[in-house]
Amino acid sequence: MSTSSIQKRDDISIVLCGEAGQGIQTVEQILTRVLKLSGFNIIGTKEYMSRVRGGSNSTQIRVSSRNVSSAVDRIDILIPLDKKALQHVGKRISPDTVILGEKDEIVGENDNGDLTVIDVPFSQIASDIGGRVYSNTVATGVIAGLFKVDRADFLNYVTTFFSGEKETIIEKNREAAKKGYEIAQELIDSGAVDIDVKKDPGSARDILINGAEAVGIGAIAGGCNFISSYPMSPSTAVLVFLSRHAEEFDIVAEQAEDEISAINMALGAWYAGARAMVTTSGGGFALMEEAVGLAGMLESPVVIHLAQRPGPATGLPTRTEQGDLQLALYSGHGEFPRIIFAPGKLEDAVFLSSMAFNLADKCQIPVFILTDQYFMDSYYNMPSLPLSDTGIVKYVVKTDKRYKRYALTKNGISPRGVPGFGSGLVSVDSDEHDEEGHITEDLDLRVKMVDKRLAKLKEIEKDALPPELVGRGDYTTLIVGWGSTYHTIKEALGCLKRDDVSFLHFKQVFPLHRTTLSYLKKAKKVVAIEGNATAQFSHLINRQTGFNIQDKILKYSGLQFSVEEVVAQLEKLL
Amino acid sequence: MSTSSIQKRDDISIVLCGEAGQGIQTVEQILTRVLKLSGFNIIGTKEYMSRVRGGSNSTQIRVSSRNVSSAVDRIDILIPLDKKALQHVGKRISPDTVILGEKDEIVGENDNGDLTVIDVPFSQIASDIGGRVYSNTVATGVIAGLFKVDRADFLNYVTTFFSGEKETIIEKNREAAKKGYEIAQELIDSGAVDIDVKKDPGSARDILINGAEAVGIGAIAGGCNFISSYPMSPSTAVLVFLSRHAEEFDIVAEQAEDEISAINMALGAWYAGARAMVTTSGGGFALMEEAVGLAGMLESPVVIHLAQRPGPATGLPTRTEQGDLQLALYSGHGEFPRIIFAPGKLEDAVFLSSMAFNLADKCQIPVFILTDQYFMDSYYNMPSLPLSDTGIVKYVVKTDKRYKRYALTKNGISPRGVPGFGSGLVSVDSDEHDEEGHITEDLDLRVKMVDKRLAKLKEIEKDALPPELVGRGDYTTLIVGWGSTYHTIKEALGCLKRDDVSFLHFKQVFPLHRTTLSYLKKAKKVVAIEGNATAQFSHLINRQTGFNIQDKILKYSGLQFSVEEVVAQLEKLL
Amino acid sequence: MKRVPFDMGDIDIAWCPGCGNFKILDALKQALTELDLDPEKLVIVSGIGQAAKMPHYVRTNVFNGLHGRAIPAATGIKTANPELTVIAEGGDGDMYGEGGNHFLHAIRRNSDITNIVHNNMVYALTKGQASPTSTIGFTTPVQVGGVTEEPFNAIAVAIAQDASFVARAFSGDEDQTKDIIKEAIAHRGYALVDILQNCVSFNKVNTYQWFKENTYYLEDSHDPLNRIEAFKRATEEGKLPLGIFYRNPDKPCFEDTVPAYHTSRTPLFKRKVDVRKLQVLIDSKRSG
Amino acid sequence: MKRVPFDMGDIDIAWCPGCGNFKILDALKQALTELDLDPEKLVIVSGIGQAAKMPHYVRTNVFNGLHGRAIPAATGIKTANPELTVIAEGGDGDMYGEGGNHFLHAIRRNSDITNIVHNNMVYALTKGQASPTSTIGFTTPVQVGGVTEEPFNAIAVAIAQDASFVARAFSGDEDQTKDIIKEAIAHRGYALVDILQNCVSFNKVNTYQWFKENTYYLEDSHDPLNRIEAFKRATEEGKLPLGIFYRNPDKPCFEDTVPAYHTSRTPLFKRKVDVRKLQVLIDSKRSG
Ligand SMILES: Cc1ncc(C[n+]2csc(CCOP(=O)(O)OP(=O)(O)O)c2C)c(N)n1
Ligand SMILES: Cc1ncc(C[n+]2csc(CCOP(=O)(O)OP(=O)(O)O)c2C)c(N)n1
Ligand code: SF4
Ligand code: SF4
Ligand SMILES: [Mg+2]
Ligand SMILES: [Mg+2]
Repeated sequence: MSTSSIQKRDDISIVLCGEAGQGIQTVEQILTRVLKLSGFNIIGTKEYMSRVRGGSNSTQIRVSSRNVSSAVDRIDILIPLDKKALQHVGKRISPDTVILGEKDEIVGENDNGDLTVIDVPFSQIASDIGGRVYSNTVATGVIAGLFKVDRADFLNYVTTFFSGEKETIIEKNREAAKKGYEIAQELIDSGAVDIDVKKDPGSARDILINGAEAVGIGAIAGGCNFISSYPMSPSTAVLVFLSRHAEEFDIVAEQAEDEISAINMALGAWYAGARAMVTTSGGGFALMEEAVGLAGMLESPVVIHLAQRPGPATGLPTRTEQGDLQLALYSGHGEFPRIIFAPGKLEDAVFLSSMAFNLADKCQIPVFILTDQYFMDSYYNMPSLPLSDTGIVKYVVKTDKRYKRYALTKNGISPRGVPGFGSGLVSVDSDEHDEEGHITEDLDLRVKMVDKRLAKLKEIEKDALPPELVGRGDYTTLIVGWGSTYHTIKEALGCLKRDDVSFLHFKQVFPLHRTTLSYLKKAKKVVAIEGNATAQFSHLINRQTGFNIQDKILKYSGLQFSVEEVVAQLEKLL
Repeated sequence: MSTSSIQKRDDISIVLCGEAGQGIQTVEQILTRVLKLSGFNIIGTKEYMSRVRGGSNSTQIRVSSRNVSSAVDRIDILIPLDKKALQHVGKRISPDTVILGEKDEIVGENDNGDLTVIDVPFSQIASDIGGRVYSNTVATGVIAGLFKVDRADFLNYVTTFFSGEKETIIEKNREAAKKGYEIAQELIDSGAVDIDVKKDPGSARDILINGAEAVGIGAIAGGCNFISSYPMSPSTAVLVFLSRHAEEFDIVAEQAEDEISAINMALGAWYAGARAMVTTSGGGFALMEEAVGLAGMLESPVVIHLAQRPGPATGLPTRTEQGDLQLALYSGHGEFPRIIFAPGKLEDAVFLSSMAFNLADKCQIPVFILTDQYFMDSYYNMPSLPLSDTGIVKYVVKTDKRYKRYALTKNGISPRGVPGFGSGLVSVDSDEHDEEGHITEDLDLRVKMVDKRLAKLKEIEKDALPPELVGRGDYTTLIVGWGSTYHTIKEALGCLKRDDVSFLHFKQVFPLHRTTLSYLKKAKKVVAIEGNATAQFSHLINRQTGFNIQDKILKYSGLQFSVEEVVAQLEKLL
Repeated sequence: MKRVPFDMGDIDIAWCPGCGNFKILDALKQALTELDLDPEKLVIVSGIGQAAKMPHYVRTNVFNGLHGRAIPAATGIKTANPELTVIAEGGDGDMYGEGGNHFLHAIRRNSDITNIVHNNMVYALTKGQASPTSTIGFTTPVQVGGVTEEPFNAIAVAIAQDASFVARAFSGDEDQTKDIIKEAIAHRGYALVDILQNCVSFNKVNTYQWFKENTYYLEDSHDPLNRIEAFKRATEEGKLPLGIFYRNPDKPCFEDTVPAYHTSRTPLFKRKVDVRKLQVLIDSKRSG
Repeated sequence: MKRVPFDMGDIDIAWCPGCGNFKILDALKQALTELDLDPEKLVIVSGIGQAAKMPHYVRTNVFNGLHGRAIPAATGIKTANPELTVIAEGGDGDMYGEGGNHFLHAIRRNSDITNIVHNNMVYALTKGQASPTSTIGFTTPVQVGGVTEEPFNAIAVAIAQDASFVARAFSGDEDQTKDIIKEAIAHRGYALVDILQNCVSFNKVNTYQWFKENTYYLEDSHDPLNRIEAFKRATEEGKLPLGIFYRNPDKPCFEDTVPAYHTSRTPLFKRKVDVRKLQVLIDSKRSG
């Protein structure tokens, strides 16, 4: 048994693995909070099956002194909660992995002697306290202890966490936590484990949020006051977040009977002056497409959060993929402009979600926020949120008697009135219409109206956000990525240690910023990294810039890229 | 008044224009049939508003000795049925246009003396016979007379046409027809009009069908025995055609409660061994997209007839456009192969619709037939239909006990069984699944299944139909077109009289045939002609071949290109 | 002279001469006028179809959306601004065919919208296919052998779902139709007004005359608070009763259940985000 | 030993221990066995949800399609091959939420399919949001203030639409559930079996115990041919009746109305296109 690897590390990857319903989430929630509160940087990510009980799920918590925010394959400490766990994460276990668990019960037959196991009789201890349900809290205590979290702080947090429960349950959980903490101290004292990740004094005061919260907070910051949606993993978390805060922020949050209803409600709400969004995933979004076209025709703003998961059809409902870019880009029949954002950092998600409402309102178009399961479920700590960069700009005008909803203007944008605000009437129409918003069969006007709608694309292009260059400006190889892979590729780039390789990340994927082509042309070699099977973003780049990316690293297993994987694939290519 | 222009012509463009509900269709149906039966080539096209009564609609019937099959702007004979008619087709009237109509009633204030009007008091004559309703039949008689259709044949046809009506009504129509015929003879005798279009002896025996019938006949020839759809212009005609012939051909024809139901029924039907199709238009298709993804995942065949009309949203419901190519190409979330046909000739539609069923069955994918309003409503005569090139190839296998629906194979195609045929069980699943068709969360298998589904694209590419080159092989300029513009561009090319310009027409637009790039590269200049505002097919070509078409002629007014228009635009560009 | 604030003046109306829609239009405008509503504070929402062209012929705010989707759009509008009077209008195909699911759930949601359905028992705009309410035996170019399915009984389904206001009218009787519309608009909560309407072009079976002969008004003694009785009347064989079948005054209205309107009815567009609260929310993510 | 031809053997079932779905699975397999059905001639069609995983646990033909779309797929299957026994199965969200429009129209169409709905009054697979059948006051992470809308009464709506077979069961009573399923499958035409089912993970209100206490069987004297009586029982306050509420034996079955089956029941896949007739059709376009 060797612990040297862990001792040298300034970031530790802890993996909890067990069945759905076994309480991994409880362990995770307590641990991440207390670790952060005691000054560590925390990055949490997870992968799980589409079932409520059973199966094998895992959560990774990276505890680090560095500013990294991605998932790694490497497991430094594994806490297997059932027998299937070792199999489930099998490929990721190395001799350096410290397995904290019940040797007989859980590790058992899986061990050919090549595993580094620290036998902790979680269940036994828990049973002694009052039941196996407490074993998770024991495990929590062990980790807290190993990271030398202040004992009192830890126990206080446990008390707070269980404060909704009965007195005896709180007490037993405290006992379990204490017991775990003691075991850790024994392990440290005996030299079996010694962790020395440096604390970052700021972290304790940091904000800890996940992707879903980032989108939700951004939406509120952008003035969102209406969400209508139909549950669908992994997009539901945003509906849950805004529902929870609906009363506080005067938000109407309605679960619709289906996705079609959801988006048509949202369009109705915008028409009446609200700032509305929907949150959905691929299959649900497919049902919304007719109404995306309606938004195009009505020139209605709408914000669509599309959390991607592997398709086609139901596919892998709880997994991740970047497979719906083209779906969003070409959604809705007919031709009209749109904007597509794809946040890479949680901070981006806050900023972009808030921007989405302003831009939708300004340009009267659908604005997409493309995330995915990995992004929704990832969280890490950060000092602050970019709220100062945001701010609500409302474009609604007060109408007068002569108001015309579709007045022809040079940039294609007609001032948008809402019913009941001013003395004018507001008529919007899904048929081709005249300036007043009434059905027309005047085909010359039709052409003008198409031109008007498409003219807005120019306006939108002006506002396009530039891609972010990570690394030096004088690269010879350029890695291109978009959306949720930001941190992973960035960390992989760090591992590569090559000055000639840089990374260009797009958080706005449509329309592309005008500098895009010049970035690409500067490189001798361009490598696209995408979480899909057909390189959808590379196609989009080709379409928009004419640049053809030759080298691609694609993944479509349902799991996010790991840092190691990206490094290995890049090393092969470069 | 001059009739010289008409006299010299070997093809005459007759335009009937009036309100919806005024009976243009009756005139059109009788005229086209009797003209064809007496040996003329007939090409009919129409444009109309989205209303049942009123407005202004027009039908063009070209009567020709030549083999042309497209709409022209030019009007040789105009029969205005109401006052608005002259305004409606105003731009298309020249001094050479002979206007047959009631001078006072209809032409009236529109005439500044520059119009060539032959005053025929249709209403008066009709009233004398028994009511204004007969004026259309009088007009029919005039045209039949002008074209020297055999009088007895003509009157017989009129009798047959009205055979469902009461005896007196038939009699009065015959009278009206006779009266019209006589007027024509007077006009001829007086030298006011003299038409001398040569007859084509074959035409009389030719088939006369429109686009909707072509698709329907092709479907039956391809073994279609199930159609479930929801009415939507301009796609409904195919549902109507197959419903009318349902009993005859053992076809289940069901009008579903909505488009979602329609396509899910079709997928159920294929699963149980039927050959099913849906017919729809943009907005209705948008609602079907989730199920297109389901077809992708189930590896279910399905044939989708998508008759395009101008969008977004309701747009112009009775007009034409080529605006849904990208919608079809990227429809459904997730990644899976598909085929998209876009017939140019009516004969193509028969052949492609029948092929669609075989290819859908063979490759277990969605196959699209993209038409549009112009195509649906166009008709012309042709000697025969390409049925000999078609033939039904069924790929369903009889299952045995060990049957696995998704057996991994080299080309990605697993033999497809149906329930109740053989001793095996057939399990299809919209989740990611194992070879047996049961839900899986095995992510290695996921990758294999994605690869399997995408592997079929190679198979499909092998079967891709080549584009058709019209003109010489040693062109310097190449015009590129797809779908319904075939005849128009071909005729325009003829008018251009330039040996260095050829035309490449794609009836299969996805995947593209492997020869595509070499055709494009050979040209010094390539011009794409598309009926949309954003050059969707040019983008597709760029995506598939890397070739960037610079020059584009685009139209998106809701009307089809006319021959003159294409000629003029090309002359500007070349 | 009668005040007609909702009149559009001399416009081109795309309906056929003799169509029942004209009478519904007149009844509606009259109802709106008599209710003394403000055109600026009214929105008529529609889907697609002949009936759904209606809002273009009334001088007021218009949301002409997608086929089948008037109800969700209307719900969104009403919920975003409860000060507006909202009518969702369309045909039988629009509301009971394509939009059937929204119809079902609108009844449950009970948003304060008036749902006017022009029931001509046919898909008119698409030229005469059967609709969910077409009668058995009705032949069309698609239903060549005639309709075989029992017509959709919207009144019965609404009562089965305990809708808060359920009525049927006949376009031929402009005056009573107007009165029923007035009651429906005045009602707080979801109100269904299914209006039998003759289509002169595509329904040669259920003509004006047919409706005249096959309808009658519920007696004054009919108690609209009695659900079972209402159901009986909705499902009885023979002639179709007209009038208000059912009312449920106890159903909470959707907008009243929305927390944002618990203390104020201010439309959402007049409100501001409380940035201070947002900061508090964010800061709560520091400790918890 | 009992013959269990529909048993899958030792498979991993993704449901939670204690879930009512297990009993429905057992009841269904038993019903199929007692009806002596042939697994090769049966298809179970489902949407997406916990309930919709069902077909994967029965040894038979499976069509596991999209959320909410089991009914149209089942209709397509049955119509393409009437020799198959077809069951459309799923959850309350699947069938009454996303799939509500198909539910409405399946009743009208009356295709010979059995529609089994696992009604746990919650969206389970997506982790506990309200479903159309959730009871008033039910709180969830989305319905934080509790459900305010009256639960969807599928039984009443089906009766309002004159459905041909309408029943309710409770998963806790495996035996009666099995019998009801048997009757439903044996019935020719659309048959609704709404099965109350406890979800141990997300519905802590409508538990096994709650269902036990809040259900009872319709008396033997209940006449399922009496529509008004059935409606009364479907809408009565208090405990939920179980059993067969309503039957309409006179409704024509969809497949019987399809011309293709007027003279033969041969499945479509065994038929050939009559090329001669096609030629005649084409030739008719020469003269007319
Ligand atoms: C998604 C979609 N499907 C189909 C259509 C075509 N469509 C337009 S109106 C209509 C039906 C009209 O019937 P109804 O609602 O009864 O109105 P009516 O014309 O009879 O007044 C249909 C099917 C459409 N516009 N959109
Ligand atoms: C189009 C679409 N929308 C949403 C979902 C997500 N989804 C899966 S199951 C489900 C609801 C499940 O509830 P129910 O049908 O009652 O089944 P249960 O899990 O309770 O058995 C939802 C919303 C989906 N798969 N597809
Ligand atoms: S088609 Fe029928 S419903 Fe439409 S306007 Fe004409 S008469 Fe009225
Ligand atoms: S979540 Fe509920 S419905 Fe789903 S398996 Fe568990 S107990 Fe059953
Ligand atoms: Mg109608
Ligand atoms: Mg449920």
